[in-house]
Amino acid sequence: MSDTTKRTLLEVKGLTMDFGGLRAVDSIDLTVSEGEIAALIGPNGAGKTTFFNCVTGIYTPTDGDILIHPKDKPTRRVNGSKPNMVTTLGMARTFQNIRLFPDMTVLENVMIGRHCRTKTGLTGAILRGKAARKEEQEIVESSYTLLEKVGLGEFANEYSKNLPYGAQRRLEIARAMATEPFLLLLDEPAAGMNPQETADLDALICRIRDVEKIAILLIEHDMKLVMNISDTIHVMEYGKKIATGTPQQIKDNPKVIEAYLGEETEA
Amino acid sequence: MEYFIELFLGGLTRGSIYALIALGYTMVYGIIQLINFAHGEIYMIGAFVAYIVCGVLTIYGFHGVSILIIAGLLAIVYSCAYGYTLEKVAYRPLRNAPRLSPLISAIGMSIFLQNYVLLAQTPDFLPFPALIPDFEFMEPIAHIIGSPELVILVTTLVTMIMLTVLIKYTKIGKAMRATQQDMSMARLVGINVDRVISTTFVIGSALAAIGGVLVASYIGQVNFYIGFIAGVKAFTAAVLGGIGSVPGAVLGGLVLGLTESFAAGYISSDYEDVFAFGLLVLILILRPSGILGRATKQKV
Amino acid sequence: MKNIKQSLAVSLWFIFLTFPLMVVKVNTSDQLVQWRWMNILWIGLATFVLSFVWRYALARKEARQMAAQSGQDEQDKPSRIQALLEDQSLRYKAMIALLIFALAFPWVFDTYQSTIMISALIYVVLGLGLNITVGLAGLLDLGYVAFFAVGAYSYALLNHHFGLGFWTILPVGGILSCLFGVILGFPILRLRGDYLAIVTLGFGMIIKVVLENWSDFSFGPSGIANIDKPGLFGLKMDIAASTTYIYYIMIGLVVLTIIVTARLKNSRIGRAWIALREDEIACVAMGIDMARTKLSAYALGAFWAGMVGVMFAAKTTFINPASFTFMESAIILSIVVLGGMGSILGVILGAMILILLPEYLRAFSEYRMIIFGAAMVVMMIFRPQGIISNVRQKYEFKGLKEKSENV
Amino acid sequence: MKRFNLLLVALVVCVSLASPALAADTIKLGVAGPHSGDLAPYGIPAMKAAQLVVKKINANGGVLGKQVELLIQDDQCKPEIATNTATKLVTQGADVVLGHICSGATKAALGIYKDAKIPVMSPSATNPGLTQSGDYPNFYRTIASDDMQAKLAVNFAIDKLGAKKVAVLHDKGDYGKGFAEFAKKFLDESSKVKVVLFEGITPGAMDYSSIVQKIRRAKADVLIFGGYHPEASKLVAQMKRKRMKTAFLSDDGVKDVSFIKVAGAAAEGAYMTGPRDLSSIPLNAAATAEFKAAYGEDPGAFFKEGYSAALALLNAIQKAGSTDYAAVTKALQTQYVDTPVGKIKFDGKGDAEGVGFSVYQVKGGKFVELK
Repeated sequence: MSDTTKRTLLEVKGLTMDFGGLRAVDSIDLTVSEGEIAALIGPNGAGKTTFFNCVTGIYTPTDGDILIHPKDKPTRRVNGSKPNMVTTLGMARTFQNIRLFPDMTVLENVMIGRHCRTKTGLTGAILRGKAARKEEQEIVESSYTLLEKVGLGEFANEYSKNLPYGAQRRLEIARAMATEPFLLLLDEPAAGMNPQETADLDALICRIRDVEKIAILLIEHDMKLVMNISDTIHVMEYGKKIATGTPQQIKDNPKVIEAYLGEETEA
Repeated sequence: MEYFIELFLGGLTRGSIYALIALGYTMVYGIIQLINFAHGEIYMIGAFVAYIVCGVLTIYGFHGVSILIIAGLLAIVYSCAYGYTLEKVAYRPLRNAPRLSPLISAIGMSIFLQNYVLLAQTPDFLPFPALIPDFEFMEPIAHIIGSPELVILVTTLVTMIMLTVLIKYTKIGKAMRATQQDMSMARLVGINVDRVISTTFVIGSALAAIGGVLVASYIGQVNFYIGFIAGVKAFTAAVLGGIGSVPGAVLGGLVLGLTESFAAGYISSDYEDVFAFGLLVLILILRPSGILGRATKQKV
Repeated sequence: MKNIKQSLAVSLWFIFLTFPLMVVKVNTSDQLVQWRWMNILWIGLATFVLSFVWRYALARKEARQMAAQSGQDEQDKPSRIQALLEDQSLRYKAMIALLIFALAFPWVFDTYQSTIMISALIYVVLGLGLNITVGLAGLLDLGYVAFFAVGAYSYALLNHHFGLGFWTILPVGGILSCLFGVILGFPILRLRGDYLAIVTLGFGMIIKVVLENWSDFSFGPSGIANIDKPGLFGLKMDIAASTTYIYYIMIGLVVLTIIVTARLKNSRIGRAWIALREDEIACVAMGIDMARTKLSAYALGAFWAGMVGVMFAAKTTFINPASFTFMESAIILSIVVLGGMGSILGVILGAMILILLPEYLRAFSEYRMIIFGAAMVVMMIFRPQGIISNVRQKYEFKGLKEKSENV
Repeated sequence: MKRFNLLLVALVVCVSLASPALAADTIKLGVAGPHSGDLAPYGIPAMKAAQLVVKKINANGGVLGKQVELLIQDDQCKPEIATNTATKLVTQGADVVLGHICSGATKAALGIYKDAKIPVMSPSATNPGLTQSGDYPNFYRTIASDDMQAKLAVNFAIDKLGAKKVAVLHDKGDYGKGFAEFAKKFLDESSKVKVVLFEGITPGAMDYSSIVQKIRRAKADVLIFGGYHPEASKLVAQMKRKRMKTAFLSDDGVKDVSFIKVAGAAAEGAYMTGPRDLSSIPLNAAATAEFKAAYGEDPGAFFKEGYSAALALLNAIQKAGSTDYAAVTKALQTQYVDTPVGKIKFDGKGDAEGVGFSVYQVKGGKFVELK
């Protein structure tokens, strides 16, 4: 599998986002291809999460193009699309500060993810016809399968607020996967995890790419994890992209060392 | 033109009372994100205490200005005491409860206080003495603006200035602003958050009491129910201006008062409340966090 | 000893607090002051005793919270009532018993009891309807009574002008109300939490003002009288018979509401509502259309209010704008919150308690509202989750069961 | 099993609550009206009147040799509660009902009494439709209806005050708006005056300065207001403050001592319609004295109407010789009875013959009847 044969899934061109006078993201270009794990790194406040928010429709970018190329469907520009549209089109995300639905069970959290792929309406829900019951059964089963995949099967009926921290992060991933995305955007999935949990996460992310065939774009501060699993790394600083390359290239890039790794050694 | 000026001054008078009460809502909301539904009742209690004190003093032979001062002061003292107790009893135990709980508690407190006054005193309307004298020099323009209106406008202005100074320059003011920005951070830097919250209630109550006494002596009557209507309107004003913002509450009060006055004057008072709430909806559609409210981008 | 001192301080404070209002009563026209010194004693004694109870209750509540924090399991352990509720067989038995009781009610008790029960049932449906909007979707609505008014007036007006019957209008009233919900819902979709609260409160007031002023349409404040009671194949019924008939229609409506809301709660739509309540941003990021979900919650909540509004007009045979005040909205909201947000059983209990209790407390009618207000506060402080807290459905799987049994 | 026991207990409690008091052989007089809440001042005097009447009649041997029993029910003036109280009175076996107080509540309750064939007499519900629509054959009242009041007020404004331009305001309420609409109708019928303003004011609003300015701009020489005294006293106070000379003319809802107390000096010179002065009727003086002796204060609103209604109802039963609906109806419509509001009987629609209104003016802090 050489790079040329891979289909591009997400193509961002010249993305810019201003907050008042502050330019949080400054003409960023970035692509993610099929079967790829891409990482977006950079010091705190570099504009990574803002970039995510623009791509997933939570913010409307000031300038630039966000194009997605879903399989078997025409290319679409998603600037300013509502977040739910973006998710329906096939890009799902997790959040930096976990945003689960605390008073719903673990299973129900995942079932929410199935929402945009199912269609029982009000009448269906009230009458509970055959089609509605079948779909409900399908939702429960597929959600449970996903839970098992992230290793949370036994907690299915717990309230999500009662899960340990690491499990909550994994649940967020399962919930995002339930929307059947072709690209998964993970915002600091390893934050707050202990080494063992991080190692599990490492394996999980790779499994998602390899088994589920979902490409991944992730923001992460844990360099070990990033270097381990990424195919491509993009580095941001002060809203600008300063480097792109394989882990090895990034490690050797003097600009990156100065901007990012340099800072870390000082810290 | 004269008609316009009359309506304008009428609206300004009404608006400044709204503003005085709205400040209480906005300050409390700014700090603990609670719609203090019972705030209108504090205003009513202020007016009622003033009525009782006036009655007693008049009967025991006091005169004029001394009554005004004593009644005003006692109204403020009691309103503050009620505001303080209200927070301690009905809201403090709910500091970490689900968001709707304190609101329901506030509605309950509002019903409680209304009926408390009804039972302890009377459901009737009572005559409130005209504490504000008619000034000689106002007589030529009395048909445009009377002495009470003038006193209301001046008092409100002075109160606002004092409040601004308090918030901007005093230690407790700074603590209040810090708590508003970030409660846990304020606690970390050694601010006694509980005391700040209590103080906020006390200040808000004092403002409401001033409003209550002014209104009661302006329109000449008190009743246990006056707090509810004034409270709803003042709360509307606070939201209009951007809840949580002190200048917003003042602006919202004035805008609301003027809108009502002009709507009643030029269109019809049949739909006075419709105009008030229509304006609110309109402004919130255009600016979801009110005129001066900061658009708080939720952190994602 | 310390406690006594503290309570003494509390009671002194309250004596001070209540002094002008409780002790002094002036009669300005006759220049008389009435000093009711005895009240000091009562206030002092009552607050002294109450402060002990209060402290004890608060301490217990705190202890419970501490326990819950230290051991997570403690928190999960459902209360005894909840454990009872989850027992399937018992639940069915209880449901059947309740249904039999409900059906036998008009034959056991007199007509007056049935009328009271109809009132309570009307509030049950209102509570369940508002529960969709507030309890499930988390959209605070302080003007819910507006939809109730829409339903009541649709029946009253259509009946008055066109002689349309109850059964025709029952769904029409619901649907009209529903449309109203959507129309009102649109402009306020962007608003959050407390802003929503004040705008809905405004809507409630606007509806009332319009009904009062637009006399050509609504007959103004004098209202509409002689609305037809529900008909049964043109049979003529006396009060007792028609009350019983309305009672059974109401029971039917309540059962329908319960079934529908229970099904919705655990459906795709219901989950979307709850997700919206829990976290709006995460909810849309999971592909849920916020506008649609919010509007559907609004419209469905309004639907029940409309239906039961028709019922209300048919029961009282007279309506005027004075029946649709903010107080009603506040009472319905209290039913939902006191009963337990999102919990169907809780809301039913809440409605029964809030509506029936005052009926049977007529002896204390003067003190009814003050007790009502105080109860709301006390309830929120000591049981903020309501009488019965909401429990999510549990799903069972092959494989999972054995696993959990082994653990 | 424990649960079922609990249910059983609940059942027993309910039954015991529900079972009506064992019916003794008495004449049952139902009394319904607002006895709690903010409207209680309008309902309690009539209730106390009924208590006084019943006490006196029972002391004198009762009606038809039976003691009279009072069934008192609070309707809070709310239509939906009024239907419940009406049902309760019907199930308790009330023979006649004195009430309700508010027109809305009365309308809502009447259907139930009608079905149960119970005559109802209100001391205070003045809505014209109650008698004129013909929908409520079982309804009577000891007070005249609003349109009579409005007619009187309008004639007074035109003939005595020489009004050319009239402003008509109301409080958007059932009573006030009804009165104002009738006033407007009668004014429009006359060619001598023009209605320059017809508007509703918001009860409980903080002030009425804009509307007062509006009246001034319209140069109205008379203001006719339909509503109650709290709004009226605010209006007159603000008009005085604006140094306006517009005459203030209002309805019976304003003719309440509270109006003079609250509005004080501003009330001087205000006109209002009210039931004819009855102080010359000996029974009226006696009833008032009775009330004062019992409660130590002046009776409030609708006391004498309530007293009269209780007398009229019980008298009709006495004259009819039974509590039979038809017989009582006949007695009410044919037999004159002496009451504090005069010697009355009722016409076919239910209005009392011989009850009327006069115009009053506030002079020296008192209501003075203008002849």
